[in-house]
Amino acid sequence: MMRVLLEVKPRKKPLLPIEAECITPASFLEERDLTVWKGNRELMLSNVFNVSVTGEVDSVDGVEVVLRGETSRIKRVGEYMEGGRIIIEDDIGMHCGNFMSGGRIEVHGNAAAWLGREMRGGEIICHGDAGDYCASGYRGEKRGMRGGRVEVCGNAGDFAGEHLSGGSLIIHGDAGDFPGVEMRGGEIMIFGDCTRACGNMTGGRCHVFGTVHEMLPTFRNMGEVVHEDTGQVLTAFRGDVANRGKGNLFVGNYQYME
Amino acid sequence: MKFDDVLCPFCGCLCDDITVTAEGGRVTGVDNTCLLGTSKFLGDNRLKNPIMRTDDGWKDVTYDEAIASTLDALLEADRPLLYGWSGTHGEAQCIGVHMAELLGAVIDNTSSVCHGPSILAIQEVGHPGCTLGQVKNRADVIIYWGCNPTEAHPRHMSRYTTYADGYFLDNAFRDRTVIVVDVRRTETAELADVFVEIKPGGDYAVLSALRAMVRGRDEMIPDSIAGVSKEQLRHIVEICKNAKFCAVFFGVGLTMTRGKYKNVRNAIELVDELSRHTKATITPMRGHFNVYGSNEVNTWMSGYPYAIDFCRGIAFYNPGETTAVDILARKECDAALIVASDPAAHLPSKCIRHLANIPVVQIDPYPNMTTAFCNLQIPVAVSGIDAEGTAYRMDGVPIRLRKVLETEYPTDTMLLGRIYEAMMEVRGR
Amino acid sequence: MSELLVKNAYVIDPVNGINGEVMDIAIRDQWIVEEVGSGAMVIDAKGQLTLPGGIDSHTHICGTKVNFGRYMSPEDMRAGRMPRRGSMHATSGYSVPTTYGNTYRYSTMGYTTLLEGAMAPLEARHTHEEFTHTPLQDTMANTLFDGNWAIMEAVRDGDMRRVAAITAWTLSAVKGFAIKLTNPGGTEAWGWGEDVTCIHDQIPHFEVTPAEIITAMITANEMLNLPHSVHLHCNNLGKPGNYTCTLDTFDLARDLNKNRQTLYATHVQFHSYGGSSWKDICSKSEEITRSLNSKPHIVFDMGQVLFGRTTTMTADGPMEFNLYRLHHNKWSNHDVELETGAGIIPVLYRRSNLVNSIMWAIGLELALLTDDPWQCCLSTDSPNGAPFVRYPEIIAMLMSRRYREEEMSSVHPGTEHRVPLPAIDRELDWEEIAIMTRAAQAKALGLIDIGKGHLAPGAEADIAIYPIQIRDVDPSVDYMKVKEAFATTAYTIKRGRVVARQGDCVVDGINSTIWVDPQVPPEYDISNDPEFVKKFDRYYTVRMRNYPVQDVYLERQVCLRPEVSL
Amino acid sequence: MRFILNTGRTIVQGCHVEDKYSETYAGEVSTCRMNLLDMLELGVEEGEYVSVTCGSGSVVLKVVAAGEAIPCGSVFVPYGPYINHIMPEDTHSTGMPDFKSVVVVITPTTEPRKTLQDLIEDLGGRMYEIR
Repeated sequence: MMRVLLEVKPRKKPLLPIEAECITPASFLEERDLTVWKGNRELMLSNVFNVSVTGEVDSVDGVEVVLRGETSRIKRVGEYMEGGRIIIEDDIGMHCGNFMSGGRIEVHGNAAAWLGREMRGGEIICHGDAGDYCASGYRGEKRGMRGGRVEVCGNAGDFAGEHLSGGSLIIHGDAGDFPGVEMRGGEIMIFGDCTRACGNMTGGRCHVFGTVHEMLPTFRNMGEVVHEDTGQVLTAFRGDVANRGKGNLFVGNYQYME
Repeated sequence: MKFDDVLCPFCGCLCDDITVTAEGGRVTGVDNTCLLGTSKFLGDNRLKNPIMRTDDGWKDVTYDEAIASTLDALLEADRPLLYGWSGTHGEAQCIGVHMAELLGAVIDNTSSVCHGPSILAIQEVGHPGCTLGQVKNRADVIIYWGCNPTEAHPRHMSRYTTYADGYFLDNAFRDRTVIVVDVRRTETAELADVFVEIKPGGDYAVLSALRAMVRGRDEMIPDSIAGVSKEQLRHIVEICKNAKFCAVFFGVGLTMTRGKYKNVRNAIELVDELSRHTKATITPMRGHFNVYGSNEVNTWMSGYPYAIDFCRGIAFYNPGETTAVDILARKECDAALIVASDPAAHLPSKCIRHLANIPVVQIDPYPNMTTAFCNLQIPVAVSGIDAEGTAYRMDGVPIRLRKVLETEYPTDTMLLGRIYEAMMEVRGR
Repeated sequence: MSELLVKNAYVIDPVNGINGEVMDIAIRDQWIVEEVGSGAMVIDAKGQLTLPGGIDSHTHICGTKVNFGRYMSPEDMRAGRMPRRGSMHATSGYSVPTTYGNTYRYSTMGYTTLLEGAMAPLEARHTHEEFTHTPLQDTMANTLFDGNWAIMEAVRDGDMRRVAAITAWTLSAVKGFAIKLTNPGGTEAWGWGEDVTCIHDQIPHFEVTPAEIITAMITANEMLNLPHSVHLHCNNLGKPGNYTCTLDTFDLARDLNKNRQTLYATHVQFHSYGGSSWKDICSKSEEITRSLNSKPHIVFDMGQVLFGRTTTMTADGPMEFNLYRLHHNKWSNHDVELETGAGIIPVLYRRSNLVNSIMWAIGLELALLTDDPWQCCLSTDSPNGAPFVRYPEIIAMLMSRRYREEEMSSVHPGTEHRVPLPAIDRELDWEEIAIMTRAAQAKALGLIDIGKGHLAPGAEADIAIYPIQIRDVDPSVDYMKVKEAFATTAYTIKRGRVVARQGDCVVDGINSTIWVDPQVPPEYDISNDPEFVKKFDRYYTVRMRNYPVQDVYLERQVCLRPEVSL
Repeated sequence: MRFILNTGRTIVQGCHVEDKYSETYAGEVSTCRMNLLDMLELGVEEGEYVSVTCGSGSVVLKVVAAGEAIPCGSVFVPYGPYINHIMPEDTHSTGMPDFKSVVVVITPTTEPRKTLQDLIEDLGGRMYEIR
């Protein structure tokens, strides 16, 4: 077991974002200089963090990276991560876990936008709220998240699971506008409320146990079903008919606009 | 002196049939312009020379001092923002991109608060469009959705649509059906054959319903959507499907409401669906006369139309993260260069507060709201009046801006060129 | 004055009949000369393969639809990003790179001259703006006439002089290089959402057929004595069974010019399909090349397809719409008033897909079954068949049967029954490759006289030195070495200066744009013709005065002024 | 009362974008156009003032009667520094804030409308006196 503790040092311009895609468990297995970027300046990792490493391992799965301090402006942590663990004690900046394919990220505070963008595998747990575009895709790309699991204990912002094509996204609180928009596969579970769920979906399954406000008129009502795990009665919809969609949307309550 | 076929440097119509009379270093008369164009040509409120903010007011400085001060502000910054660009010509915009690349800056243009969402939509589904002459010569159905040309693009209807002569139309005005969709009864709506009044925020749902209805899924659509009756929607579907050529124009009514690019995407996909039945096109009503040019220039230079972050040397693009409003509101830049636009008049106040707290250089011919928030303003020649250069009309047609006045002011190209050269001296090649 | 001496070059220069001689090349300023002084800078080529600079006679690099390909595809842009480095600007993009991406990648592959395949006259200024930012190659633009109203009307009236006069004025106004016809008539029909199926369909409202347009433009081309011939993208692209349309179109061309072909057919791969549907599509490369072998007055380019992700873009709007209906990905279309159209969609060519595999085979077959390499230009119709950076792969496959067999084993298994490729033994040699990548292009475009595509004294000093000793390499076996060598030059010399070295571009450069200004007598100056002017004013949305591309857009230019016979 | 606020271009605003320190510009971009019925309900007359409030603050604007052109429940304000004083900066990570279809609360007020100079100074700017 190797434990890497990264404690943020006080910063002169604390609001300027830091890009730190080098923070992955695998990076600390090799002996190499790690650098991060503050705007257009490249800095040593140790310029921004107090770095302490304890223990030794030979496999990435034994590495645990802990981020401590004001990390809400640190971007791209855990990008392309393949194994091991990252624990973020407070909030985390944008693009945490981009392209992640294995391992586990745990965020104890809130996560900014694009949490787990284009994720392939592994697991992200966010104990606070997640920003917009949680578990989504890249601009212009047909497929967003393809595999793995993202669980948000608080609320998620708008466009959660946009272009989702595999894996699962679980939101315990509310989701914002357009969760599952353009989704084509995979699964979304929303335990709270949201608006305009699954616009233009073509495939996949989405459950909203609360209320969908501004329910879109182009989903075909297929009648009521009992959800196996919770026993809750949900209304089943199929759509989006605007687009020959074959997606399944199950909702606790729904209201059309007006 | 009289100049014919001059371009109007105001809106995205980029009318090129203006007659301008100039005497004694001033424009004294214009013909063929709309009110917006007239006010621009006849306006006379230029800043006389560079001005710099001091502890207790403003002082005049020379161009040399201004350039030196600009260099200091931008070269020292860790994350400079270069914003604006839609009110200048393409040649200057090119230098802007090179400058962003050299500085490691973020470069964004005003489309991020105009048709940026339309670009995001196009990046998801593409854009079935055409030049405006196609519409003028062929279109028998015109739809204006979420736009108000009578106030924002006053000659659009007479040059390109409703009232324009067309090769394939005997009587353009009589032969065209005009549909206006909006949340209020605008003056444009008064000119329509069919006006669809929609509840604010209801565009997406209505567009989805129309798509389903064009596909023959009429039976599942509820009787009323966002205040629009199914009957009226059915009527519109009939008009569109029976059209020979259906041209949709949309404005910031779609891009500025909740859902943003998803509204536009839905409109584009409606046009895709209609294309299976008839000829259909869609065109965003671009605002500034060369905002589209800025997107074009950015794209061939950097690969992306706007919101490009060169901080890491490579071009990174992610509107929502690398767009001006987000960067300013989150206080993520530490200096700004504003060129040919007025963010302090058009961005939310939180963004402007950040501008007030960082070094800001503005390059613009006129005193404007941003003047009050910059440390330095450098006046330049006005593109299309005393500076030449390329501008791209809302449909992508590039035309060369003409020059009707001689001037002492440097053009944007000259001034930015000098700043860029000086930066190269410092940063090296 | 600057002087450069390239020593010990192993030269293949097909135009001058040199096929593998070790020699020195003397350069003064931008020209190749007999000899230079002792103070000249010396590059030791060390016996490496030295060819005239590469010429691409059909590629899409600059202009409205190319830029729209970038604009709509951030996912493609992030695939090829490089930071600013030395004298190189930042680049983005894989299948549709930024202008700097294009110019650097072509330059490091030894290419020094590029023909943009399609420019809409109304939007020509855009193409020229992008040319300015493509500094390491000389550039020229095919100018679209496929749906030009004034020309269709003149063709209908049978007035060939008027056709020529309109063509001359337009080429000169927009600073274009050659006549391009893309799905002639089809792009006008697409203005109504329709298309033409082949050369004898009537075009709605204009009472002419594609065949009449093609024939008239070939005639006008010769009347204007243009350096290049008509450059034709045939009707009915990409449809099963279209080869008969292609053969019929080839039959329209007569041998009218003793210096060059009278018809250039582009991306013929896309026009060589048999069968009646996607289910029974098959290769008709044998029929097509049989026709070409008997018609030395037709030159073509391959339009090779390679597997992978790319973007398709063409003025052929209706074709792109059909493609969109197959792929269901994003679709852009851009019709241009009174002139032409354009469509763009991203595609992914898969080995596991039978149709894609057949397309791949046909391109290679066309090159291997054409007897005379001077008739066949190597191309992918970049980026339509594949991005140009993959040319080295095509070269290696044409030179190695073994490589082709290896590739064949991983394509769709149904392919071999529908294509003749497995039975073709031919392996092209170095000289044939040199012809198909520069000499044939120079001849077909009519550029030899201005010093392109060869290395004799008087030629422009555009030279590519590839890091390979061809006497030590058997391309049929060492095809990977061939591929590697053609991917990155040891030196690319442009206009007498080293512009690229082992993959790095080392100067900023300024391109020259080559355009034609036919010397039309005043009585045929169409811009004085009241009828032409009246229609222009009434139906275009741009004033006639604002239409021509101003000189300022061409920082450096070569204007060819052919004497016309009207 | 709750209203849906839309902002947008007007001819007068457009004619003065290069003349922003003019009285006409400030006058135009500090108007709030309402349906007559809403004015009745709110108890305001044309030319009187209202305070418009949303998440990020309040601004005082002058009421203009818009007849039937604006439906009940909606108001329209021309783009400019007045209304942007209160527009929310959240872009939902799209780059574009909500400039249209924003929920606001409107109450009649006797407070004066701020001058441009006040607005500028509130935000930390400094007026430039045109010579």
